[in-house]
Amino acid sequence: MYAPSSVDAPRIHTPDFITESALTIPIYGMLGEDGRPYEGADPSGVAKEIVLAMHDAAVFTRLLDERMVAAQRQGRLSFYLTATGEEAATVGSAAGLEPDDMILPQYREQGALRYRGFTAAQFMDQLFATEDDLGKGRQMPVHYGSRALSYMTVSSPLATQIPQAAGYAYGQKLAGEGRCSICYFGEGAASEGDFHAALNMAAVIRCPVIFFCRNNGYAISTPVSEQYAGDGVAARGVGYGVRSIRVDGNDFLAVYLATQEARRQAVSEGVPVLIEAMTYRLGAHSTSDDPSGYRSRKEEEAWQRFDPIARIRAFMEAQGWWDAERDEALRQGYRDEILAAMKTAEAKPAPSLARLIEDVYAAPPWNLTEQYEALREQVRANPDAYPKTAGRIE
Amino acid sequence: MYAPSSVDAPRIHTPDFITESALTIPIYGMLGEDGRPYEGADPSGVAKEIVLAMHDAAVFTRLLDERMVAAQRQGRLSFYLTATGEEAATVGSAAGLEPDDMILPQYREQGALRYRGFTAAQFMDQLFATEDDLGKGRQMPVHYGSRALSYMTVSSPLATQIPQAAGYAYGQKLAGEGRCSICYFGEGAASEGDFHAALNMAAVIRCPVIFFCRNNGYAISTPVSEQYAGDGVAARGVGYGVRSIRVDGNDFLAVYLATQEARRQAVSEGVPVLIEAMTYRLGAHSTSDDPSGYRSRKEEEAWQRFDPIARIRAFMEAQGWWDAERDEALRQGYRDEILAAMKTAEAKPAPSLARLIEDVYAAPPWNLTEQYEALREQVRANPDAYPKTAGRIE
Amino acid sequence: MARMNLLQALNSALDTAMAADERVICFGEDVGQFGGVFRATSHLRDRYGNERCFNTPLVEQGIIGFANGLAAAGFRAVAEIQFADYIFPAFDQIVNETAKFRYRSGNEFNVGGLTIRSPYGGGISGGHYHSQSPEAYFCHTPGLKVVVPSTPENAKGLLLASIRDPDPVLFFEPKRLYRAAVGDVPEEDYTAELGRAEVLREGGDVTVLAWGAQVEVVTRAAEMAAEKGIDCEVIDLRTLLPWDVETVTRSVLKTGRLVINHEAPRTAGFGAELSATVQERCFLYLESPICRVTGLDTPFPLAHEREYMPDHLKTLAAIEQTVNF
Amino acid sequence: MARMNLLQALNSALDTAMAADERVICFGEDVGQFGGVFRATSHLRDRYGNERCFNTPLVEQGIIGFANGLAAAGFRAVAEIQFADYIFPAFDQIVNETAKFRYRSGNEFNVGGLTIRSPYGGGISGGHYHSQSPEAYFCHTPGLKVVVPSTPENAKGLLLASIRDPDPVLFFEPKRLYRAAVGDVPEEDYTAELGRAEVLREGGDVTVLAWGAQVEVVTRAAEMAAEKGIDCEVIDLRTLLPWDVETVTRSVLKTGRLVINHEAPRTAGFGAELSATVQERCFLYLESPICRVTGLDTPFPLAHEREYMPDHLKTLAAIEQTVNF
Ligand SMILES: Cc1ncc(C[n+]2csc(CCOP(=O)(O)OP(=O)(O)O)c2C)c(N)n1
Ligand SMILES: Cc1ncc(C[n+]2csc(CCOP(=O)(O)OP(=O)(O)O)c2C)c(N)n1
Ligand SMILES: [Mg+2]
Ligand SMILES: [Mg+2]
Repeated sequence: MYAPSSVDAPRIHTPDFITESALTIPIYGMLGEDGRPYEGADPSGVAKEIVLAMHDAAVFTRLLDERMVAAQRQGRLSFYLTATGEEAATVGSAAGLEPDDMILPQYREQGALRYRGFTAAQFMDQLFATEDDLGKGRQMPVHYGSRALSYMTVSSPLATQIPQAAGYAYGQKLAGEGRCSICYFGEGAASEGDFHAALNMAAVIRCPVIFFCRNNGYAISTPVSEQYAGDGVAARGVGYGVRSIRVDGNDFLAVYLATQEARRQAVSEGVPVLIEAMTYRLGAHSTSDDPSGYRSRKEEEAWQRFDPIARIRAFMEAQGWWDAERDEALRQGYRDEILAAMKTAEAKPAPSLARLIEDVYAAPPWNLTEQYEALREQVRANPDAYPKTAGRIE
Repeated sequence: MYAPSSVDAPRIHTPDFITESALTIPIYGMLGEDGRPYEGADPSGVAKEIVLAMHDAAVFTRLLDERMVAAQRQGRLSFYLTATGEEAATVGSAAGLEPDDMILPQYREQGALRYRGFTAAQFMDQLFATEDDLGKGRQMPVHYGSRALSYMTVSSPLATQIPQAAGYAYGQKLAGEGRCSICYFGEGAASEGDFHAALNMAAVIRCPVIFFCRNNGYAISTPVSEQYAGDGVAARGVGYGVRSIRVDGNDFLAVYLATQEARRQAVSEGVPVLIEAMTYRLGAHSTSDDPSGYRSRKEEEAWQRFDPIARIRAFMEAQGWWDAERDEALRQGYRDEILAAMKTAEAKPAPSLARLIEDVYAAPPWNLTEQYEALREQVRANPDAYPKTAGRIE
Repeated sequence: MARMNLLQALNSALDTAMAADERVICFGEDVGQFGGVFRATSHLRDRYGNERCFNTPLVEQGIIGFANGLAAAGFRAVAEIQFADYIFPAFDQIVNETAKFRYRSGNEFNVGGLTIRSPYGGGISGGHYHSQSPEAYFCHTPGLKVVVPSTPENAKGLLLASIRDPDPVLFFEPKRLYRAAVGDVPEEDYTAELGRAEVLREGGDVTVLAWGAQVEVVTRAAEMAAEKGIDCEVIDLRTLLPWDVETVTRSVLKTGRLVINHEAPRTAGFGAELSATVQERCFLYLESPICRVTGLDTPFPLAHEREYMPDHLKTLAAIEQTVNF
Repeated sequence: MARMNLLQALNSALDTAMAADERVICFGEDVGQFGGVFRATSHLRDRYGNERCFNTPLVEQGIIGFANGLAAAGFRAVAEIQFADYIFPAFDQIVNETAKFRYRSGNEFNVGGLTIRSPYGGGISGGHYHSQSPEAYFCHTPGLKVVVPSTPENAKGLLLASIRDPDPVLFFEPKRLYRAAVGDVPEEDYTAELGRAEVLREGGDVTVLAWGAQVEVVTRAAEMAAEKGIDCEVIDLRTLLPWDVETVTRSVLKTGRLVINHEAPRTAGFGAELSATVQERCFLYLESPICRVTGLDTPFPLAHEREYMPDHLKTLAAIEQTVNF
């Protein structure tokens, strides 16, 4: 029975308002700035292979980001978006999952995708919209997706994936195969109505989903001080009855362990969990952006010091798992691989014209068939105007 | 500078999730179930005239509700919706404001409107969509509105008024006249994305608005246990950095004093405040609803005991401000007035045909003018088919 | 066969779908224990359990977001939006997500299992927000299918077909007919093909086209026209996206005249598309302008609902005008 | 007069409006210090303070909800939606609230002071979600005005008129022209009348109609047609709701032929309404079917953007086909 007036909530007789100071949210961290474990932090739960694999994926995407920003500046690519500085958040969390847990990304989670095994060639096919792109060349660069890797295709409208993750996870629960979903989003996207819908629904309907917020300080030019007035995103979880944790998002070990624990609770109890990873977007929002218009070099430099890759490398070296030589070999190998893959992709043709009307529906209805026929004639009649497709019309 | 990793938030080194038990929200109450002030509750801050005026408005709307439900059953009215049991929440809060503060209602706040002075005739003109309805007969019954009384016209889509209240209040702040807005909504509506948008925006942009949630246990058939999993709506305020209070919504004094204090803070500091009033929808959702399909008589009866009017009456009688005779006189007077107003309204004509195309725009464009001309001919040619308007076409 | 009203037919369709396939999941505001405010989901929770038929919190954008995710996971999500007037908070999830899911992923993922049911339309004294006919908004959105039944019998068949269709479907239910339309409905499992219009009445003078609750209205007008010696061909469109251009143009090529009726406001309503396409294809055969009988370009009114509606009288007048052009 | 590109003209309009009336308030995602991702609101925060030009949190439904409230309070709220593709989360606030505010209250309240600015359209390699042209959705919504400029000069005049108009206006900015279109723009305060189309080129053979960025495309097609001896009358619609039926029908009564061009998908695009209405009014004068040159009925693609777009070549082909019907 619903009877709040009679529940044993404490009574007060003066109108005292509660404020955010009613709630203190600590930060969960394993590694200090220098990469050394905090006192009381026990890193032994993270296997060596996991650490190496996380570092590997992080280095790959860091190099990919560098290469593609350069490619965009050279005019070889229309658009790109780096995750520089956020690798611990995305790779560390992916590592904390099982490989067939579903990932619903925002767009800055190439680290998670790489951890799952997306190849340099696959990245390039998407970025250059080649005929081998799994997305058939239909979306802007960085809108990756792969069913084989349980990585839902990126969609630009912000926050739409958050309630979708609740629904997907509910399906996983019904299917009873012990899987869960993770949903990434920025602290900016967490202002959208879909965020609210998702957390509340997931809590009420009991969906095994990990809501993973990358709080990187900015939504394009908008700093968190103009995004919210409360204590970040983790503080909201409590209101929804969703267990929440704030974690140092530049600390691979903490992100990994928090995600692993979140997964355990989500799957075993069938409930949602919220993780807020505090990090920083070291680069521009995207290649269309120039941060000098809204933040200081000084601030950026201050954050360089928390570089997650440097911290995990220091940790690895202290453990005797890594050294400069191995590091250079890894990097050079990836640099070469990435460059070669880019050249290959650049040389590939675009998807054929027929792709344009496929997949709107399972089968094209009359209007699309007719429009395609007319277009084919149009391209045939004006091959110079449509160089991407004119050469190979079916 | 944004640097969460370096702020002095406490650090933890095990992944411990926080839950809703991290936050305890007490209930602010002045009067016990029997209408006697709690120990430690000081009712002297509420003037006798205010108490009498609140009681008066509550009794009026209680009787209006009774009369109109009967009228709907008799087939005299298409639809009605009572606020029975929630009078303390709506009237008490309206009493805590200044008369020219803006009210943005959901739809169950006839108590607040009556407190502002809406007359029996005005209620009836809206309910019967007469030619004198301020809303020109365009909306369903209970969609009241009055610029003179600073009561924004009711709109059925839930929660849309919540971000609007933030914007309205921001305008009041810019105008600098020391006014604020109050926005009413149900705990069901608080699940909508617009709620989230509103609270976050109001907090960030600093809007002097009181968000007033009537938590009456149900959204049509849906109990709060299927609406949210956290600790009600007040617990969310903290996450937005909005000061919040939970109040016994069936206690006129507590609601009044909480609203008065909320108003003081909103206006003097230019910030939003959230009030969650715990109450119960004693009647059906509307005349289209039958609660026996989803809740027990027993539960309803248990809540009868908290009837806010009975409690305030006991308080008034204990103060020597009220007695059975005065009560009966008040009630009989209102019964007569309401019945007479209803009969008058029933006899009034509908708004004239021209109203149909007015106010879509400030001035009707060509398409509406043409459509109106054609319609006028149509009505002229078939007067029997359009009895409401055929008699008096301009 | 059983006598059913349109609501019962829909309930029977849902029941049939859930019995046949355990991946069919129904949810929305008040659809659980209560069975929906119109009772379309009555008894389903009792029969199939709370896991497969449940209440959601009150948030349309969440309902459809959740439904998109559930459908992407391979389920047949049947989401109810309590009134079509309240579908707009979910517009982004429908237009930017549902409609583009398969295309944008290159068919790596799809939400073909999604069906969105929602009561639409006027004639119930519902004013602005319990009367709207928003179909045209969705018809401008490639990737969606839009279906509107008109009788208990086709309601069941079309809903079953929609739930099983490989594409996401918006299924708008004419609530004015929920209890008013009664007819024989097969109790067994059957589907009605999507994308097919139905010729309800053959005639040679003028084609009259409608969908949903307006089918009854134009049928009545056609009967009145018959008394005046005008021989109408009446078509029930049933699926709006993709619509049955063949049946419609075949009819207009024969009659040379077309009257389209819909409740939504005229400007940019779906009647405009039908008119534009038909004149493109039947230009030389048209003997009079294609005529639209529609709601006015106003919000849906209350006191003047009758005046607003494209009723049989206005339709009859349009038929006569078209024939006598 | 000054040389300005379209963005600068818009910035000049906002500056002019804010200088003239302190009740003009500009806000949206990134519009404050940064001046908007396209820089349309550059310098406004510095000039008029953070109270009158500010960033909002990232929530379109909140931005328009807030804007509705601010406009209801008597302000001239100028809300930016960063891309028209992201206007859909605000669809409910626009369609159910903005559009119906005055009507439903019997004019007790109105949000006439609201202007929603948003860059729309393709041609910038933006794929699905940075390319859409959603104007038709709003044109089906009585209570809204919909305006689309095509040059720096009319952009400034139309935006100033929109901000001051007593009705809420959706102002869609052709982002492909933001920097590409450069022209002479008066530095002073002036307005261009809403609801008026502009005849850009007179001709007797066929009327060619477009708005926004497509005006340039059809003008180019008309020039190519001229070389082939076809004399096009080119009309820039400028306001889509309410549209200038008089100018358009006058032209078609003269030419007997009409080609409509828009970027949005064909089905139920605004071209359908124009076609339907023109054939109703010009039936006996039409010498060939009204022809639509539009985007395809697909989500907006990336790799095949060129193929998708209703370019000058497709327009030219349609002109020839229409004239040679
Ligand atoms: C619904 C919607 N509104 C606006 C945008 C434009 N936009 C793209 S990214 C972005 C900022 C997102 O910030 P955040 O969520 O913090 O993620 P981050 O970029 O920091 O990783 C904006 C406003 C969008 N993509 N979708
Ligand atoms: C956007 C929207 N969705 C659904 C509805 C239908 N509806 C009307 S009232 C209601 C329940 C509201 O519950 P609550 O907010 O708790 O207010 P209460 O009726 O309890 O006062 C619903 C679902 C609506 N009016 N608007
Ligand atoms: Mg961010
Ligand atoms: Mg309620």
